[in-house]
Amino acid sequence: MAFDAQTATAWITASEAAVKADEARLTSLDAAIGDGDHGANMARGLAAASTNIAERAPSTPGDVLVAAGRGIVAKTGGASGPLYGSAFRRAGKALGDAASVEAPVLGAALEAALTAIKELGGANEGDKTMVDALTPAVAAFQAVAADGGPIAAAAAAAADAAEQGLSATVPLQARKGRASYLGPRSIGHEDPGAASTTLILRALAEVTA
Amino acid sequence: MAFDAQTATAWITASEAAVKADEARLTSLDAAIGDGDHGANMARGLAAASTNIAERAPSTPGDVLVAAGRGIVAKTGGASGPLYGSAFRRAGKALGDAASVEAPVLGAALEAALTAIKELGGANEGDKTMVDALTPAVAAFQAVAADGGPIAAAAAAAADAAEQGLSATVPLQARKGRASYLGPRSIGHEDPGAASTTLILRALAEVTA
Amino acid sequence: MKKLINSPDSVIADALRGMAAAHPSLAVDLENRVISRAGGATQGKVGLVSGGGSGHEPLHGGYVGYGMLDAAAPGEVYTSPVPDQILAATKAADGGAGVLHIVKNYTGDVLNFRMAAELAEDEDVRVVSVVTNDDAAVEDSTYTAGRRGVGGTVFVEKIAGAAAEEGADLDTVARVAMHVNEVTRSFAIALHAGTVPAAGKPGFDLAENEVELGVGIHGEPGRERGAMAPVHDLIGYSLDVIHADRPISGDVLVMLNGQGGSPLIELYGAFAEAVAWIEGHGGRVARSLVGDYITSLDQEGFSITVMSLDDDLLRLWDAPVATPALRWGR
Amino acid sequence: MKKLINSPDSVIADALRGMAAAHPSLAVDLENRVISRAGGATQGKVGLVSGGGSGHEPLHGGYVGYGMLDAAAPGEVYTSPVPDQILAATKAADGGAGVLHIVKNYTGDVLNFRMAAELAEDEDVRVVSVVTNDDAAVEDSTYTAGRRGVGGTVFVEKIAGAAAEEGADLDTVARVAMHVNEVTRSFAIALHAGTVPAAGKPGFDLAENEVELGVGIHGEPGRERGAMAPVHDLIGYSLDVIHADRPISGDVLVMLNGQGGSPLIELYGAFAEAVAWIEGHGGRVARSLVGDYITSLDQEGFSITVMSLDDDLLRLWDAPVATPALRWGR
Ligand SMILES: Nc1ncnc2c1ncn2[C@@H]1O[C@H](COP(=O)(O)OP(=O)(O)O)[C@@H](O)[C@H]1O
Ligand SMILES: Nc1ncnc2c1ncn2[C@@H]1O[C@H](COP(=O)(O)OP(=O)(O)O)[C@@H](O)[C@H]1O
Ligand SMILES: [Mg+2]
Ligand SMILES: [Mg+2]
Ligand SMILES: [Mg+2]
Ligand SMILES: [Mg+2]
Repeated sequence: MAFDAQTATAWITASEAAVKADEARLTSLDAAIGDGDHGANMARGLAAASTNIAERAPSTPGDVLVAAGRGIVAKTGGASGPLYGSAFRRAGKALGDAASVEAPVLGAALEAALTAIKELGGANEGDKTMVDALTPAVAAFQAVAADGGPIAAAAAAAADAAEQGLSATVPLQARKGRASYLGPRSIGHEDPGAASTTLILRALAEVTA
Repeated sequence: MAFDAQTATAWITASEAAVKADEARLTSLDAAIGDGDHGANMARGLAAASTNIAERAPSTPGDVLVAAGRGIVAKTGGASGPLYGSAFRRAGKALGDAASVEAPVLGAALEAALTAIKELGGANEGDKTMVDALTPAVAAFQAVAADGGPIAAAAAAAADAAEQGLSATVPLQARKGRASYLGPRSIGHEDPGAASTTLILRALAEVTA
Repeated sequence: MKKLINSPDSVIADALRGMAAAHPSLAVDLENRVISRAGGATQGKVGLVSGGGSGHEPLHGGYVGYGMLDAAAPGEVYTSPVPDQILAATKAADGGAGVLHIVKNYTGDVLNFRMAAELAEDEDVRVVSVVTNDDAAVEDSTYTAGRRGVGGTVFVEKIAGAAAEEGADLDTVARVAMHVNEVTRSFAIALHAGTVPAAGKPGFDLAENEVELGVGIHGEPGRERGAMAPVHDLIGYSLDVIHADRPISGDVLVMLNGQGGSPLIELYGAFAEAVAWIEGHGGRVARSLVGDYITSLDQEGFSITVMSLDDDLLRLWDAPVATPALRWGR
Repeated sequence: MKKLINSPDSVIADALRGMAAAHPSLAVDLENRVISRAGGATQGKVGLVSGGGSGHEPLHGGYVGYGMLDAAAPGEVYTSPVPDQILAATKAADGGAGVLHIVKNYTGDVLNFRMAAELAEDEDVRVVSVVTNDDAAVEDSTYTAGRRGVGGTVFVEKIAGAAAEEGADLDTVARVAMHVNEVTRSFAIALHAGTVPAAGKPGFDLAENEVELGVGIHGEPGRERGAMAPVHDLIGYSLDVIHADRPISGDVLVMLNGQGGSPLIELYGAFAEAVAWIEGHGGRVARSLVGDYITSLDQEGFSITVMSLDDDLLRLWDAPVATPALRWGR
């Protein structure tokens, strides 16, 4: 199954649903080491992504993701708004104006998303941010794609890798974002942004399965 | 036993001790239908009475009570400061400059105290104030005194009557003081000022026994 | 109880030291517990004195300054000051044109101020007293202690202060003060009782779904307990009571006051509801205050005070004022 | 959770309606969520814009007015505003001399303001950003997000605002703002966490004998948990941290700020301790603010901010200001 505008739209819809279902968990992760708004931010942001897609009815998967990113930036606020917004926008741009793409191109788009987040936020792996979930996820996706695997398999591998990346954030001390203000007290908790990244990649695996 | 400067001083000391011992109870009575400071007010006021007596070393019971009253007015604040302060002052004045007085004169002094309170505060019996304890107490004291009874017996009767007057405040709706702001919600509680009046009269019975 | 204090006994003394250090425009007599203007009494001007229990900050000490009070006498927490203290404040405020006592209607305040006024007359200072009693929550009757003085006291202090600054004589200033009191009504609702430091626990307990309706400013229970509701309804209830007592119409001055523990973001939301209610009833909010102006320690809740404006009152309200808590025009 | 609100979703919209009604000196754009001066941008003057999450009232909307900000962009509770909103505030503040963005150092604020600045440049508005990071509780390092911007932001807004009002150009105003930030440090202690309306419960739980040391302004836990102590000790701890980071000496400006749920009487007592500490260390409190200036909803506790004064800073601090929350000199 190729990745077209309809699948891209379904991805955003599924992400929105996943975040809504887990909003309380994201919020309580953020309350522990941040300011307790990550659930609300992500719910608001992905709702705006959906609305923006519905309003523009883009016909390519690239335009779908650009519309999602713009919607997120425009309505989310906080750290996650610009970071996720830029990520989706840059992923969309990387898809170009193809009506549908295969796994390697989608993998390159996910890598562009990761690059956007790292450039904007200045975080590296190990800083206890969403980068810790997305970095291994992109690598896993690209590995499957490089082996000629289908998008479904690549996305499932990416979601699994993100999940592991999320778990790996627990023992880390945060160096970026609000959690960094807690110093050593940030140790022992999952990073909320890594948790939402995992949900979004799991949603990709679901809609492409 | 006649009522002299030493006995008058002992009365104030005993009142101070009684109020201190029951400070928390007076405060919680006041918290229920007032503002929760009656215990602290009475403790501060009677401590000031003692200090003022110690400083002036008055030689007549009249001057002892005047000194007590002045000390109370000067340091208590609230409703009870002027009311109790004037009551003691007027009682002291009623004793004149006798070195020692018998029951009928002390009875008249207590009546003067009651009059002072009623004049200043405008309360009548049944308004749920200290007047409800002091009115029957004065009557009981004077009844024993009129029958030729000693101060000890008169004071014991006064304390008992005050106690009954205190109980009788429970079903009343307050018409004076802060408790009046509660309207019907003031019903069902003892009046804190009636409770402190009872303590003070019980102290008189003790020191004259 | 967790509070930013050293001990319950030192709360007032510590706060007065802090006020003294924070406000060079004030002279704070730590011994007599009198807060007055640093420059001393203004010769030829009617002096304004108020006071009462502490715990209502910024009332009254925060309203000492140009255009408002000349001196304030803060008592113990929720306990009226004593006569000697009020006398000292009266003398500090006396510029030879007499002194107005602004007294909130509580037995203790009334009695202690009355005694102080007698002492002042003995020292040849002419005193006139005005008793504020703007609380619409309490039934008024000549057989009771009557209504409490609450939020309207702030308006009385501001407007009578402006009249005095304009040069009005003592009787005129007193008349203005009484007039303000007459055209002003207040009502308050508490969500969570404040804690008197010496008591160590809240004055009353409320469940998550309860509020106290018609509370005063001393952490006392209100006239009845009600169900927690959206602020739209709580404001509606309050203004219904005020309106029934004294119809709200025309131009009004409104104070949406916090009781000490409710944050400004909530007070603004409450004020929005008040404005909508008043406009819906044909009135117009011409002037307003939103914030903590007369508090009850850390109590959560609000009070709302509504005053009918006329041209004179508006002019006096708008006149310059320079106090720690209210300042404009200079 | 009991709050004076209609629903957690309407808190910001309701508060903005209230601000609009309470302050005729402000223009409140309810649609874009921008608070600006009613008269519009001052032509030829550098515009000052700040913003951030809501819940810190009176910051920032309460500081819009003569001598301080030109526009503010309030986000959701504790969530930075979005770029379009900041862009709208920037345009409202632009009088042709460029706009200064005053940004508290939080990843979200920094990123959203950066995006807005890029959008503004596209529309030919020159923007310079100053990031405040005065919180001495957080270890600073180039490998981390660095320090938080907290109470010092109020000083930056006031002093940079005065410089702009004097006619300084954009680079000069930015330099003044950065200088203020450099000579200012803050530290905060919480006794009871505030409750975000949407979360419905306090951000953290503290026992009766515990405090959070080194908290920020977003209801987050501090750098460590400590034992409850007299305010003398809490202030001493805070000033020790600040002093170790940047020695306190000479004339200083001090803000003893309440976090929203602590009453003024306590803040004055805390301020008295701060003055005693500073004088005991050879400093002098030449100017001060005591009250709620940058809050965390209904959180109980205080923050203390200390700035070193020089003649220029003193003149700019004393310059007239007329905003809802800070006003003197006019
Ligand atoms: N500099 C950064 N780079 C990458 N991710 C970041 C950065 N700062 C924060 N994040 C991510 O953002 C998440 C928090 O997002 P959110 O709670 O929505 O915003 P805020 O921190 O502004 O309240 C963190 O858990 C972290 O994963
Ligand atoms: N007008 C009055 N006449 C007589 N007693 C009064 C009057 N008002 C109040 N009291 C008495 O004073 C008591 C309260 O005293 P206290 O709590 O010390 O002062 P406050 O009411 O000022 O806090 C009441 O319980 C009542 O007995
Ligand atoms: Mg967050
Ligand atoms: Mg009382
Ligand atoms: Mg009292
Ligand atoms: Mg946030």
